[in-house]
Amino acid sequence: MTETAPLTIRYFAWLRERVGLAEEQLRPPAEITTVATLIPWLAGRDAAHAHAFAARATIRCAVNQEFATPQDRVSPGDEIAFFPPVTGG
Amino acid sequence: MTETAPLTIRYFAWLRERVGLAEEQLRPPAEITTVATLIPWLAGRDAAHAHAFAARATIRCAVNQEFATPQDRVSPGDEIAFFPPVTGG
Amino acid sequence: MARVAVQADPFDPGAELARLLAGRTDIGGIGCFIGTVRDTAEGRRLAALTLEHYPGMTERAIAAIAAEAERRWDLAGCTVIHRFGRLTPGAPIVLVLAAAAHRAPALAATSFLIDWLKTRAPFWKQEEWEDGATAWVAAKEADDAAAASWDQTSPGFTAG
Amino acid sequence: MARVAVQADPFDPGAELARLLAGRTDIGGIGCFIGTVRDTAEGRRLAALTLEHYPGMTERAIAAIAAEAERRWDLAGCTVIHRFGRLTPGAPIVLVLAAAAHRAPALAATSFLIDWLKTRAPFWKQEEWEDGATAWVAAKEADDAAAASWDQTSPGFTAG
Repeated sequence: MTETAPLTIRYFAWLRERVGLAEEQLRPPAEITTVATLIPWLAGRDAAHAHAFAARATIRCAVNQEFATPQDRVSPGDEIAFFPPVTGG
Repeated sequence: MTETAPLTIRYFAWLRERVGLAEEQLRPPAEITTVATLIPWLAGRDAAHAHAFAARATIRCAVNQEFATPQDRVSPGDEIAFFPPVTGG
Repeated sequence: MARVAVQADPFDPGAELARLLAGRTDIGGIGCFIGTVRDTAEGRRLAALTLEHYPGMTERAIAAIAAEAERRWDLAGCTVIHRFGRLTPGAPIVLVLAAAAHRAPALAATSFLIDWLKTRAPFWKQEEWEDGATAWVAAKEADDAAAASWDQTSPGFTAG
Repeated sequence: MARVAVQADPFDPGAELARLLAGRTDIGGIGCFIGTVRDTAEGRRLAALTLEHYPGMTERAIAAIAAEAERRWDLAGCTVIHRFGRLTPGAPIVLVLAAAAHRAPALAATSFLIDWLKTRAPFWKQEEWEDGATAWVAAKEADDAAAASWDQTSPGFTAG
């Protein structure tokens, strides 16, 4: 039996600081198929993740380095990033 | 009896080419007191001036190096310039 | 094709301009914007600004923004260079150049590029004040409004 | 106070930018525009562009335009350099720089300065085509409209 590829989850700015990690490899259960379902699963991992995802309205997401919406799909092997609204320029 | 100071009349771009002069010193009669009265007096000097001032709607003027209107006054010693609409930048 | 660079090092605006213009005689106007670190933020003295970014996505996002500018205006070329890392007051952060046959598209594309960079390129600024305290800069509603003025589409999305 | 120069020689945009920024930490954005000689005009190949100007009045007019920009926006500095004489395709004609604490006034002032320079600074362009023919460039209605968009006042007057 082959194991599915993990998700690479990346965090930036204050999300990175709150989670305490810049990146982690995770295999969520099969029913996690969208950004919208991934977020509460991540938030439920521990207190640090819960704190990071508490202010959901100010969290943005990218799937495979493209800005994503809550409805966007999440598949094994994808790179999913969470971060605050961008402030470059 | 003291002679009044002449006007310095300057021409630029195609006005300069049509008049055939970049600059001339002139003493118009006392009744020439505005840009509006100076123009027909200059146009009446010779064929070159008449040709230069023929397209009056496209001629702009400056008095003492400030953009002027037909109503602006012209006094002895003033520097009066005539030119087409500007095309710098 | 736009020239895009994301780097810690300073950039040389004169050299970038020369590079954009080299051998070109079809350009009538070049618009340019340079963003620099200001020494105050909300009345407090700033010691430094640290820019974090998302390597890989940043270059893709900037290239997409530049491609959108090239789709909207007939540009002879454009350049976007954005720095990351710790920058002190007076340091240049970002360079935008847009060249076109006429000034209107060059200037419009320059404004568009910096407005979209502010809201669509994955950079985050952390302010470091003179007393040593730090804070992440919050996105400005004014920036979202400026970016949105170029389009009907929203510049981001809410995950929650 | 703005830096204004009217000269036959080329200018160095990088050096002008460095001069504007030197020792400053209160600047957040610098807008810039550079106008260059294009090799075509109405489909004909251009050999050169000769710019005539009104020495004395030119400097005064540009200083007045820059002062108006400084009155309308809170600028940290601005620079206008305009060349005259015979310039060949690819050559830079004009440099505008406007620095401010934020990008919006810097970019707005840059657009304003070039729009007003086009309609209020006493320069006249003569085109010289590859076949040797020459013609004075007529003022563009689009330029008048762009300049007028900044104000209710007319950019010129009709003498006749």
